[in-house]
Formats: sequence, structure tokens, C-alpha cells
Amino acid sequence: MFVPHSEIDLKKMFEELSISSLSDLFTHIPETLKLNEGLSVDPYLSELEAISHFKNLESKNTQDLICFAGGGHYDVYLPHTVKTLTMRPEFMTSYTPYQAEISQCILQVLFEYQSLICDLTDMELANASLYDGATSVAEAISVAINKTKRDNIILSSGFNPNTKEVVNTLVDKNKFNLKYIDLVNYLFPENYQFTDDDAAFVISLPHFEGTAQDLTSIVSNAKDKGVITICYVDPSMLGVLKSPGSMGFDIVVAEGQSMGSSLSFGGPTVGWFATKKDLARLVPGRIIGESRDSKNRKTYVMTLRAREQDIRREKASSNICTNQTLNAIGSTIHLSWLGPQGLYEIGYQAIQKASYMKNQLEIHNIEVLNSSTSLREFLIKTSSPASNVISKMGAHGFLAGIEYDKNSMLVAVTEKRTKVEIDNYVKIFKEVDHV
Amino acid sequence: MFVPHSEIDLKKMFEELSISSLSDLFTHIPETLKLNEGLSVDPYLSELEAISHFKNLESKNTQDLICFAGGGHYDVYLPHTVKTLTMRPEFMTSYTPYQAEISQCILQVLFEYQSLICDLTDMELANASLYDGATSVAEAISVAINKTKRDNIILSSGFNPNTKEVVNTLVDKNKFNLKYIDLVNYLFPENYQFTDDDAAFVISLPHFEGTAQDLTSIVSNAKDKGVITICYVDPSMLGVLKSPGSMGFDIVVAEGQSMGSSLSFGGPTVGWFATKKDLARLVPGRIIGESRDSKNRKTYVMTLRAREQDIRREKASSNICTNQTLNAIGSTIHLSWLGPQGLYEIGYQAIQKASYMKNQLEIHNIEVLNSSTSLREFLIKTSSPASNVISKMGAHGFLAGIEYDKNSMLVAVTEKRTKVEIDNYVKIFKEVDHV
Amino acid sequence: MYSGGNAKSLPLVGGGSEPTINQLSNPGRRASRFPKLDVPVSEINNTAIRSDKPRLPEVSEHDLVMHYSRLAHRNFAVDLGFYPLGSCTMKYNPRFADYVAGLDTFANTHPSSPQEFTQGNLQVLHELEEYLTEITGMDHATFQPPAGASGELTGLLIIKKFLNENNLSHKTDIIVPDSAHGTNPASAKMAGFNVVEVSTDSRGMVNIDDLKQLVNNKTAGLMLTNPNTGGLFEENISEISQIIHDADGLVYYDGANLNAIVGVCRPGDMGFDIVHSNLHKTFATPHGGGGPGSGPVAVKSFLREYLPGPIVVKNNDLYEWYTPISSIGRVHGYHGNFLVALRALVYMKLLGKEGLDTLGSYAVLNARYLSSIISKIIPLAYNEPCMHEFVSTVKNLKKSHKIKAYDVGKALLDKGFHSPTIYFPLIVEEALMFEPTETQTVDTLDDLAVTLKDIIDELQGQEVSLESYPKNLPVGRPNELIPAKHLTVNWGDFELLEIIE
Amino acid sequence: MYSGGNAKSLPLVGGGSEPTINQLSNPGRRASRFPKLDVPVSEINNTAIRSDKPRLPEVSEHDLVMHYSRLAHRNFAVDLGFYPLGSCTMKYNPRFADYVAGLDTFANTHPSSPQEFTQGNLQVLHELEEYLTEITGMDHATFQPPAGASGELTGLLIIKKFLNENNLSHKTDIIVPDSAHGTNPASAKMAGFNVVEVSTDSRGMVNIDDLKQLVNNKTAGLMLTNPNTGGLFEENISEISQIIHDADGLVYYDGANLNAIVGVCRPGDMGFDIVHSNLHKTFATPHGGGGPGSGPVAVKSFLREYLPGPIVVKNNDLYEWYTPISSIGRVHGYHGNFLVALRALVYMKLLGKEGLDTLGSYAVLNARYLSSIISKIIPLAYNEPCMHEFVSTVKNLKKSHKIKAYDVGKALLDKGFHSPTIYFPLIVEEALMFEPTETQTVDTLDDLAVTLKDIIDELQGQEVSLESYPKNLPVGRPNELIPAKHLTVNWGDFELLEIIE
Ligand SMILES: Cc1ncc(COP(=O)(O)O)c(C=O)c1O
Ligand SMILES: Cc1ncc(COP(=O)(O)O)c(C=O)c1O
Repeated sequence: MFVPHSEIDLKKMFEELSISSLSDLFTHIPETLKLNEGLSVDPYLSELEAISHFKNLESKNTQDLICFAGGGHYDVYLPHTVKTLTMRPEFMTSYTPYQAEISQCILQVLFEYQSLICDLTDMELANASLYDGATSVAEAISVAINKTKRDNIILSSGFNPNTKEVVNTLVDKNKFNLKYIDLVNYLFPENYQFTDDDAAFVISLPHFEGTAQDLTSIVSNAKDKGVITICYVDPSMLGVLKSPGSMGFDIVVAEGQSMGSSLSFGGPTVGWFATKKDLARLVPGRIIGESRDSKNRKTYVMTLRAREQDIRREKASSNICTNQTLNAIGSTIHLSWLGPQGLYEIGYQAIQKASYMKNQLEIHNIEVLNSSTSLREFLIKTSSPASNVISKMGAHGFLAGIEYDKNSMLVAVTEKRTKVEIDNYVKIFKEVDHV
Repeated sequence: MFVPHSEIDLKKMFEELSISSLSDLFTHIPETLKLNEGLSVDPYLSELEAISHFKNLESKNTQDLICFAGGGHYDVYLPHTVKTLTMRPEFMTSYTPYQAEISQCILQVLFEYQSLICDLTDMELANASLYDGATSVAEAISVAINKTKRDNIILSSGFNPNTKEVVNTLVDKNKFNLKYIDLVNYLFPENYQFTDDDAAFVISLPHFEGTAQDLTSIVSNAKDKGVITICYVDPSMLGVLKSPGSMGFDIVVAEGQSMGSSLSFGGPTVGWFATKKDLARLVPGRIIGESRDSKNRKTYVMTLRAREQDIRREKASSNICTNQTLNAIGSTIHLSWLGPQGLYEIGYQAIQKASYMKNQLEIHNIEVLNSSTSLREFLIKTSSPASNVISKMGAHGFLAGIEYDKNSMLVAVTEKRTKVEIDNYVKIFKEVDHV
Repeated sequence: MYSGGNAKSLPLVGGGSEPTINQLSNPGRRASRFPKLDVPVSEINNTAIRSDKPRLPEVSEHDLVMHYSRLAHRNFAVDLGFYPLGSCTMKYNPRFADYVAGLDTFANTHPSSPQEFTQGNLQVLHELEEYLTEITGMDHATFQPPAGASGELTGLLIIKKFLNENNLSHKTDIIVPDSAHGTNPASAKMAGFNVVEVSTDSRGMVNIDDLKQLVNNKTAGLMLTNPNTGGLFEENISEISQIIHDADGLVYYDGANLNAIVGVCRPGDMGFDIVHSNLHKTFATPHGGGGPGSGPVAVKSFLREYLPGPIVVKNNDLYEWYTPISSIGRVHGYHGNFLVALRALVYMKLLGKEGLDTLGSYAVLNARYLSSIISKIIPLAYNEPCMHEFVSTVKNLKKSHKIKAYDVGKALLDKGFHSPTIYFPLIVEEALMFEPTETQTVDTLDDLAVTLKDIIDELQGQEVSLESYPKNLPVGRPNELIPAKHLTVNWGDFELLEIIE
Repeated sequence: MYSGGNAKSLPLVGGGSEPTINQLSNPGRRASRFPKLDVPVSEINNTAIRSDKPRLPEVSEHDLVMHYSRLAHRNFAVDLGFYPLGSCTMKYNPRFADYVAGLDTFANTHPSSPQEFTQGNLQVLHELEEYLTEITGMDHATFQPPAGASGELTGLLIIKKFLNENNLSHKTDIIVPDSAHGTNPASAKMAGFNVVEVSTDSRGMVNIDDLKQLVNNKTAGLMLTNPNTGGLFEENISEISQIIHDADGLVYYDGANLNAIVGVCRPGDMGFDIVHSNLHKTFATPHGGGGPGSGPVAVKSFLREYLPGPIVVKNNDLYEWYTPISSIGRVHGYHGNFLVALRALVYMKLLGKEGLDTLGSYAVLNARYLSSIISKIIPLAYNEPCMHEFVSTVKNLKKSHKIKAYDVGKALLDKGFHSPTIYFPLIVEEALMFEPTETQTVDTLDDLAVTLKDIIDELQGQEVSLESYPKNLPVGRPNELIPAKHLTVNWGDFELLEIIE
């Protein structure tokens, strides 16, 4: 399939190569290694048959769940306009823009992406994407270590547990200490004391638990000790949150799914990475720069290439090669579609609807653990095990949230949720959550 | 919505025009004509709200009916590749290629379309699309009238009743006689006698009832009397049927839906029109020609423009302006995707599956009225009214066919239908059709 | 040598010629594959069956995709830039409508499906009818006509049948302005009427005196678009309608210019009896390179029973097909271009009252602004406030520098703008007709004007060869004589010609 | 003046510069619109809330669409033409897979959804694991790594943990061929290993003598791709594996070149313990302008419990998440690039046994054929039968005419072909690495060879300025120093620079 050759074509090619069958191509491969019977897999499906196969698979997922789960990935409205522009075949099927002259499209869109991220976060230099939010945190820590040559990493404990696990996997625990600081009343302690051994301070805005606080003074304390400060931010809240740059952070990373990617069961999405220019040479991944050609025409080109694995090999700032360009393109187009007012609306409506929901829950005697300091996401206490509640809510058409611990769950509200959905949620929750 | 202007923009424009409000634009319109309260329509829907609205509307159609209806429109497999290529924004959102230099894409694809249609039907010149199959028949009759200056139109009665109705509407019955000739045993009488007053002979291949016959000698009889012979052909059967050109027809028209358009509730589809070059100057609609520019580069351009309404006004060969270009592009890409083998397979499998189905029906004592001479479409007799049967079959997930008359229905089988679907159909038919 | 992987036809790399799909074909290649036959094979005996395979290109799927994708790069489109084409209303086509038109049973329902299975589709047509009749000030509508011209024919056949049924079959003349679009007289002719032309006065309006002269007992009706094809509002429209009505004729509205007046005023209130709308213009459905469109016809209630049938009626909560009693009969095999109608409804829903009430106003604002700045470069054909479009003329430049409207259009292509409509209406010499639509920004309008000024300066230069424009495109002006003379309308025709000559 | 409707950046009309979306922005414009808030407004009191609006472009939807659509015309793509890029496997990306990846709950499921709601998605991963382990001859797989490099790191962390748990933590060296891809040493370094390079012999294979010398008790493992980056099959692969295994090291397979051997032979049978696959290469998922990819890691069963968790296991008819006991831990926030994995499964299903058994053979056939005809123009780097790709060198032309691999690549762009990969592997001077993949026709291969010959002739011409290539594209070679020196990586940076300088 997808092999174009006719009998005539094969004859021509075989003649050029003086062979008489495909197997003649492999006389230099040891016989013992060859597959004699071929692979034991099913016969091919025509497209018509494949449609049945995959529609059947798809139908095994629970359909039409109304999404109240968050934790980094959000059910934000992704317009058809953004989706279809992003999926243009020229974006989808092109290669990494090594040959700049024939890749000005990808290069310019990525340049716009970098610029947009910097504008939004108040940073100076963004790269052209990392794998996802979790791995971006690890990459940022690596920059901090390389910059400071110190060994302690101070992390807020208010992170998605998966993100923490990724950091634990990717940071070499033989060499570096990962120190998690507990939140107090779901906020990071304002008076936390950093030391001269600390390489990085890593915190999530909002915290995983949905609470948020101005981090300016904490960042300033950290920087006083020469610590590199890293903010993991929720991009879909950047229309209402103070920017990480304005709080003084050195590096901003994010899980970019909510800006331009569908939920996709978690992937592909995109990891945002932005920082200040003085860290430029430590930045992982590709960076696009603006230049001119010999006729003084605007020309974009990959730059600071001497950080990358194909040139620097084991001395590279990261091993990343294939990244998440298409999702970065999605972020670019989505952000441009939204504009300041749209991004604001996404955040504002989410917070307002969450407020309403918290209120309704409380009216119905369901306990919200962090009502006052949370924004669009919050914890509710369950009487029965949270996982049971989620399971039962599923039968009523809700993805109710993420299990936080045995008797609490994390609930996220986006601008897409309606009053009716929220009211129904509360009503059904009340019905299903009993001991 | 979709108006880009900001307040600043409006200010600038108002200043240029020395106006202070939009209503100042219309001082020259009589006050009595102006809408003072505006239109009485609902407030706008945002995209999110519109999704609910239209999904709700869509859900009011019966879902997932397995299609055994035909009559000109067929549930042929339309590959995603063909659909997405056809829907490329450059095809979708471009205008009629009057400015040839900036429209070589549309022009070349339409040129390919014309050529493909000619190759398939064995004709010499095709136009760049008409509205649909039914109106194409009327246009073809009009060519025959203009060519022969005669008044009688001889039509086979084996046509979709809607097509006949369209012909009746569009042909001026004060001036011309439409003479429908009954089929005998579902075939057109071989010995039909044409006269010197006959302008056109119009016949469907296969007949509406699904039967088919070699028309060579009938066509030859007609041509002996100087009659213009017109074949309305089912494009999805052209892989297995003798071509109309090989049977001697002067004009070939078709309902092109099955080649490149989804069923679409009947529209948009495309009317194919092809003929011999000696009728070129009577052809309705646009025709693309191949030429060269001054540097001898291949250049396509609209040609024989002096037939068209924008130039010839009331003397034009037709009033058609906007046509069905995008659907013609669909036909082009679909036919190229199919190739000879694919088009053959569509026809061959349809006939084989129909054979199997007829057999099964007969085994279950359901009468097929034209079993031996029909191909992929045939008539079955119902005990209860056909419309009741269709209605009941719907409840079991089948679009069972088209009511032919009170106690018979027309059933079509395409290559998409499976043995299982056919077996279930027969079983359920047996259950629901009783008096 | 032709090869599917060679991209030299891409404008990106210089834009050579793209071979035809036939030139890329090689025996034995294929893209398609079907399930194996799952029923027992029977013998097929029918005299109509062929023994050989049909003639079609044989290409791999990758070659197929590359070929049509490269071709797509050789065209202008609304998604790529500004088309100031007068009379065409090349506004933005919302992508959101593509989404709705792709929903399963909208896209994939067989047209013969009985109404009980297609309540959603019938409701779509019913809702759209309500919008359309409200916007145009009419009472009932049919969605069968697949384009404006078909709508015209439908309307004229309604007039004819109405007159016949009222014993007025001696009325055989349809009056059409000399500025009318070609489809008007062509449709009138197809409907079996005589075409009588009424002239345009110096202000660019229907010459009322002439009209009064032409109207007599043979007058069946008048076809008019308002604003007219000069982009001007016929201020005396009520009087014009009255003149025709007084002669027992009917007045037909060509809706091609409806965009100008949506939310401002309504044909129904001006005295029109029949109105077609071009959904592919006013209601933002994509033009598809030339089609499909949709040309629904709306009528006043006294004409309802003449509409092509069936039409949708609502009966309690059920939508039903109803065939009008004196119907002229079908003008389309099924229900017209349903998916185009659906897109138009999507557009109307997204606009809502807020957007529809101001639609015409913004369309006129953009045109009035553009006419104001362009009139500083080349003169307007008429010294009247334009509606959604306006006509300029370069007849002076033709006299002074042999620069024709055609040349200006071609030169504009080079600069990133599509040409305006040229030589229409026919009554204006060297006409350039601009219609910006409401979806272009003021920057784009300014840019067009500046660019127009630049090219007009450039074309007046000493050494300029007008025929050499456009210069930047993959091809220059085509030789139009070759295909017209030799009918090179099929692959192989041109090559054959070269061999013969 | 910048305007959204001006299309002069389209290559179709000459291809000037396209402004940035920021240059098209004007205050007050917008594309987005949301439903009105349907809940009562409450006061938001939080110190993290900003009082002003964020900085973002303000554009209309039409301007947005035109801008990104025009940009799309300024790029090469697999859908447009032939990319003979060695090591990248730029084969046709089936459009059918797009359809499947768009099905509702595949595209729109939240990654935290419990397994009971996502049985279909888990089954997708399970089916794909079965295909992948069968094709590679391994036993279990994880789909978390989002790309090949991440797969490498995952594999190396598995090696590390395995060695640690087996009291072999003194083993700190990873051996990597000098011809290896840059990600190999970079990943080894990130995993905390020392990188030791093994040389390549004159035939282009791993230098076994050298290898034997390098292997010692510090050897943790070897990373290798087979066929190697020269496109040659490492005939002594079994011996090589044995050498490493004898030293208690593990052998890692870099699957970037898997396309050559699918259906022919399997890494698992060659002695590899860990294999990553690049689904975006071998299994035809689109490259997306640089990503996303998917780099699943498959292992022999003795390593299963080290895989990043959770992995999918089938329990009767239920699919469940299972976290391996000694898991190295997650390498991705959730389940990796699920939709990319899904597309790969679609591809495998469409190929089936018939297609997969011959996949490698056809890939090699095309490369062998192309190497045969290209070797008549420029010499191969190694005189060995190539697998799915081959390396040529223009070192002679560099000596004789100063023509570098870089120049040949640039000149090729002008002719409708993408450049082959250049300067890789690093050990070949002036390397041009060609990988045709199995989806190109023989005509396209012939055409590439003829074109290559033409440009090499052309570049040797007297008056040729090599720097002037490419000539046909919208831009020429960029000045690479400016951005590297001045960090013009943000809009405004360059303009600022111009003002300063
Ligand atoms: C004024 C006018 N009338 C009628 C028509 C015909 O409409 P259609 O092309 O939809 O048939 C047009 C189309 O350009 C037009 O501009
Ligand atoms: C030989 C080889 N190894 C590893 C990689 C890295 O894979 P990825 O880009 O998916 O991270 C590549 C990619 O080009 C490669 O060619």
C-alpha cells in the first residue's frame, strides 16, 4: 500500500539493478536474521474496512462526557478556524525548516509563536517548542543547573503529580536534590528561605490545586540568593493573571495544550519555554531568528544552532530534535484568533463560572476545600472515595474531575461550561456521593 | 460579525466621508422604505452556541441509516483523500477563473475534468459542469432543438420522475412536444420508429428501473432520422458499462454525485455534459481550452465565450453563470483516485452484491420484478404499501429504497454494502412487509 | 519527463507548468483499494456490459495528492487575498460553516429519504426560509434553484404561469435594463419571453421616461436589481414598481446586490413580487472556483402556489413537504443545493439581529469609503453616492495612453490584488467595478487605492508594454484564439495541433 | 503599509515578504466571540489577577485566515513534492489517518479520564504495541516518549536502572559510533553516562576491532542504528551484540532507520535489548514542520518492569493501566503523543501483512535504484549495497570547483526538489544523503537524478556565483550571523537593531 510501482516499473528497476526479485536486494544480510515467513500480523484492511474497525474502537470510549477535569489540560473552545488552519497540509506535512529558503512559512509562524509567548509572559526569548509541560519543567531545571552550577532544586509541591514524576525521572537524583515545599493553606509560604546552594525555584501558577497568589516577593527572595526562578503557568489563564515576567521570573514554561491543541488524550500538545536573553545559550531546542538575505529581504532562519544535538552532540543543551512544531503553530493561530479580549474572556468566564459552581456546591453542603483562594479550579471533598464518585458521575455523562486524594477531587471549569451543566453537576454529585 | 472595524477604523472612515453615523450613508433612500426597527430575527449565536443549535438540528435526522436508495444518487465510498483535496481552501474560496493568469489551478483542474469525462464517455468536448443531472437533460434537449430546429422530443419513460418533472418545467410545452415512450419489460423497444420531426432522443443508461441494454442499434435508428441522441448515464457504472460514445450517442449527460460529492441531501452535486465537437457552439456553460502565453508557456483559459450569457445575453446557449465547479473538481479527483481498476470495482462489486441480494430476496419469496435484466438496482414488489415498508425498515436502521409505485420499490446496491447488511435487510424486510 | 514528485510548478520555486494528471499516469499504478468481494460471484449477462476497462489516469495516491496540492498553489482565493470583484460579493467565507456542513446527516443523507427521517434537514430549510423572507420582505421561498440564474428562470416561469392562469398570456415582454447582468435577458429568453431593454439615464438610474414608453399591455414584467449594477440605489423604485403593476406586470428582483441593503430596506417593501437571493454572495457561502451557489426564490403570498415543489411547511411540530397547487414544477432534481443553504443559515445565525441589521450598512460603508479614495485616482462612472459597489472608468486613460480597463486589471494582479470586475455593466466604457464587501479592513482598502495609483502611474510610463502585464505570475496573458479556433478542450488536443501544424 | 488583504507575499504573485501577525494588528479588532456569561457575576479577589489586558495581536478572522494561508504557500511539504532527505523518511502521510485521528473521543478525551471511560484509547495503544513488538522482535512497549530522542533517553535510563539494580553501577560508558546521530550522544549525556565513540571502518561499518578495544567493564551499552547512518546494513550485528552482552552491557537500537528492514529482519533477532521507533518516520505520521513525533520504546521481556508507567495490559476483555514495578518513572506528562500513535496504527492496519512484509523491501528497492543512477553522477561514500538510503559525496567537486554539498542542496531547491540531507553523517566529507522512501515513483527518482546532473553541470559553469543559489525562491540564503549575534528572536528585535545601528 502506498507503494506506487506497477509491474512495468518493477521490471525497469530490477533491470537497472540486475536483480530478479525483491529478496535479491538482501543477499548481504545474514540468512539467520531474515524473516522467512514474514510478520505474523493480520491481512490489510481497505479504507472502508478500516473505518469500521476504528469507529468500533472509538465507540468503546465513553461518549459525550462533559469535562470538569483539568490539572494542566483544559477543555477550552478550539475554533474550527484555528483547527483547520493549523492542519493545512503545508504545516502538517513539512519537515523541520533546515533549508530556510524553502521553509519561510514554518520559520515565520514559529517566529510569531516565540514572539507571542514572550509578549504574553513578558519574557525576551522563547524557543520553538518542547514536548509538553512536564518535560519543559525538567528542561528548565536543567538550564538552572547549568547556569548556577548548584545542586538543590526547590519545587513547590503544588504540581500535577505526573509532572513531579517526570521531573524525578529526568533529573539525576544521584547528583541533584529535589526538595518539594508543601503549600500552606494551598499557598506557597511567602517567607520561604532560599539558600546559596539552590539552583532553581520552581512553582506553578496557579498551583495544581487551583489556588493562585502574587509571587513577586517570593521570586525576589529567591533571586536575592542567585536562584533561577521558574514559573509553570496555565496559558489559558494568562488573560487574567499577572504575567510571570512581571513577577520577575527568569524562565517560564507551560503546558500549551489549551492554546491550540485538542485534548488528544494528552498528546500531542506543546511545551512552552521562554526566558531572558542572558540565558539564550543554555536554552534547549530550536530558536528562530529574523535576518535578511543578500537582497535585504526579510528572512527567518534557525539560529544559535551551536546549542543543538546535531552540532554539539553530547555537549548540547538538550537532546531534543523532533519537537511539537505543529502544536506550536496551533498556539500561534489560536492566540491570534483570541486576541487580548478573547484570552481575557476565557479566563474571566472560567473564574466566574467556577465561582458560581463553588457557591452552588456550598449551598448544597458540598465542601470546597480552597474556595476563597482558588480561581477556575478547586478541590472538593467527597464522602465516598473520590474515584467512586468520578466513576458514578461518568454514568451520568460527566467527567467530574481528577482524583486528588482518597476523599477529594480536583474540579476545573472552563469558559465552555454552562450554568445548566454546572447545576446538573451539583445535583447529580449530591445524589451519587454518599457513604 | 466578520466586520473588522474598530472604533478607530470607523472614525477614520466616517471622517473621510464626512458622516457621523452609519445611517448617514442612506440619506438618498426614501424614508418610507427604510427599516426602522431593523429585522425581526433572533440575536446572534456565538460559535459555541451555534454548535449546540446545529448539532441539535442534525440529531433530528434519523441517524446511521444503511442506504439502499439510489435513483441517480448513490452511496458510493468517497475517500477522505478526495474530500479533503476537493475542500482545499484554494478550490473552495476562489472565484470563477475569468482572470486566467491568477486562476491556472481552477482552469487546469476543470480542463482535466473535461478530458476525463470525454475519456470515460468517449466524447470529444465536455463543459465545465451544469447544475445537476436533471437540469443537464433539459440543457441537452435544448441543444438538440437548436441544432435540429425540430419540435418533438422522444424520451424513454425510464427516468427518475423528478428528472422528468424538471424537463417538463424547463422545456416550453407550448412550442415542443415531450413524448415519453414506455419501457417494455423494463427495456426500451428495440424497434422504436423515429421520425424526421424528432429533435432528440433521450434515454437513461441504465434505465431508472435498474435495467440496462446495449443501445447501439436504437441510437443508430435515431441518427438515421437526423435525431440528436442523448444518453443520461450513471457515472458510477461507467467502469462496467459500454460507453455512451461507443454506442453512438451525440450528447452524454449525467448526475455526477456519485463521483466526488457526498449525498448532500441531493445538492450540491454536479451535472456532467459532454458531446461531439461539431456541437461545440451550442454547448451550455463554461468550456476551458488549452493555449499558450506569449512566452509559449502552457496556459488554460475559458474559451468559446461567445456562447455565454455575459457576452451574448438573450442569444446565449444557456443562462447558466455560477455552476458546480467545486463538485466537478470532486469528480476529477475522485476519478483519478479510482483509476480504471477502481471504477471497475465499484461497478462490478455493486452488480455482484445486487445479484446476491436479488437471489436472497427470491429465496425468501420476495418478488424481484426485473431480476434478469437489472444490474445494481432493481424493483421489488411489496405486499403492504411500499411507503409503509420504507418507513418500517427505517426503524430497523435501513433506508430501504425509493417508492416506485404503491406496491413496489426501487432498491440500489453499491460496493459499500456488505453481505451482512444485505442478509439483515432481507431478514427484516420479510418481517415488516405483510398485509 | 513528467514525474509526480517534481514540484517545479509550485510558484514557490518559480512556477513552471504542472503536467496534467494524465501525463502523470502510468499503466498499473493505482490509489484506490476496496474490500474483497464478500458475496459469491455470479455471471453477469447483459448486452450493456463492456469487456475492457475504462480509460482513466493511473496514479499513486501520493502523486495524486502532490498534483492537486501543487495546482492549488496556482490560484488566487478569498482565503489568500482581496478580490474587489464588483457584483460578486467576495466576502469572507466563515470556516465555522464548513464544520456544520460536515456534520454527518447533513452531509450524507440520500435525497429520496422520506420526510420522517429528515426532520432536521427540513427544519434547516424552514428556518432559512424564515430568515430569508424576513430579510427580503417576502412571504414564501423555494430552495431548489442552484444559482442566481436558475432563480431568475424560476421567477420568470412563475410570472408566465401566473399570467397564463389569469388569462394574461398575451403578455410576452420582459423589460430589462440595458445595464442588467447577462443572465437576466438570457433567462427571460429561456422562459419564452421577449426581451425589451430599458435605458439608463445620465445619473445611472433606470430611465423612467423610457420605461413609461416601453410599458404596454404586452408587458409581462420587469427584472431589476436594486442597488442596480452601477451600485446605485434606484430612488424611484416605488414608482417603477407601480408603473409595472399598473400594467398588470410583475416585478422581479435580481438579488445579486442584496448585500447592500440587508437591514437597511427590503425588496418586498419596494414593490417587488419575486426575489432571488444569491446565497453565495450575500450569505457568505464559498464560490468554489465558480460554483456551487444557491439561488432561492422568494415570493409574495399571492404567488406561493406557483413555486416549484415541494416546499417545506410546518405542521404543528412536524416539518412536511408540500407541493404548491399550481406549481411550475421542479427546477432541480431534488432540493437544490442543500449544503449551500445550510451554510447560509449558519452565517445568518452567527450574525443574528446585531449582524444582519448592520450588514448592508457596513458593506456600503466600505464601498463608499473606497469610492471616495479611488475617485481621487480615476473618475467614477456616476456622480452619485454608491451603495455596496461602484463603477469607475478609465476611458480617459484609454484615450490618452491606450490603457484599457483590462490592462489595469492585469497589472493589479501583479501587486497582490485580484482585478475588479471589468467591462460590466456594459453601458459604461472601460468600466472597473469595485466591491470591497464588509469583511475587508480599512487598511486593505487604503492599500488597494495606493496600489491602483502606483500601477496607473507605472502604466503611463514611456517604455511600457501593456501586453506584458501581468509580469509576476506563472503565466502571462493567454492566446485566446487558439482554443477558440482549434477547440483544444481536451488533453491531447493541443499536442495534436502542434504535430499537425 | 501593511494590510491583511494584500497578497503580494504569495509566491504566486512574486512572493514579497509577509508581514507578521503583529504588523497586521490594530487595536479594537478581533476574531473571537464567546457566549454571554450565563452565571451571576462575583467579585474576583486574588493578588495574582492583573488589571490590564494581555498583549496579543488584534485582527479580524478574515485577516487571520489570509495571513496564515498565504504563509502556508511559502513552504515545501510532502504533499507538494519530493523530499529526498536521508534519515528523515519523508514518505506519504495517508490522509485517511487524519480522518481517524479526528474521530471524537480519540481527539477530545481528557488525559486524566479513568480507564473505564477510555477502553477504546487503551485498546489502540495495545494493538499498536502488538504490531510494534512483532515488527521489531521485542516483547513490550511504552508510548510515552514523544519523539526518537526522548525514546533514546528512556532507553538509556532503563539501562541505567537495570545496571544499578544488578549492582553494575560502575558501568558508566555508552558506546556510540562516530557516525551516530547527534541525539545519541546527547541522550547518553543527559542520562548521566560517559560517551565513548567507536570508529567506522573503510567499508562504512562499525569498526569491530576498535569496538573490542573499547569494550571493558565500564561498558554500560552500545547505541546503534541498523542499517547505520550510512545506509549500510551492519552485517556483523550479531557479533557486535555478542561483544556487548559478553561485557554485561545492553544494546540499544535507534529506530530511525527501521523503514529499511520492516518485514525483512528484526532488531530483536539481532540481539538488541531496547528499541525505539520513530513513528513519524517508519509509520508515516506527518512531520508537522518539525514535530510532533512519537518515539515508543520496546524492550525484551527482562526489561519490562523498568518501562515508564503506566503501560497498557489486557486482562480478559478489559484494558488496564499497569505501572511496572521498577519503572524508571514517567517521561511524559500523560500517555505520550497518543494521536500520533493512533495514526501509526491506522497506517499499519492499511498496510497489513501484505504491506508490512514488503515495506522494507520497497524502501530499499527505491534507494538502491536511486543510488545506482545517482552514482553515475556523483560518487557514493561507500562502495556497498545500500539499504533505504545512501550517502554520496561531492568532496571532489569541492576540490575542483569549490562546490559544496550545501551548494548542491540549495541549487536543487530551485528545481522543484527538496535538498537531500547534507553533512550527515559527520564522518563523510561533503555528504549528501538521499532517502527516497517507497512512496515515490521511479519517474520521480529518474527526474531527481537528471535534475542533479543538470545542476552539477550548471554549478561548474564559468561565471557561476554559488552564493546566488537558490535563485527561484522568495528569499535567498539568509545572513546567519545577524540573529546569532544580535538575538533577533522576537518581533521588534530586528527593527530595533536597525534603529540602533
Ligand atoms: C447582477 C447579477 N445578476 C445575476 C447573476 C447570476 O447569478 P448566478 O451566477 O448565481 O447564477 C449575477 C452573478 O454574477 C449578477 O452579478
Ligand atoms: C538516526 C537518527 N537517530 C535519532 C533521531 C532523533 O529522532 P527524533 O527527531 O524523533 O527525536 C533521528 C532524527 O532525525 C535520526 O535520524
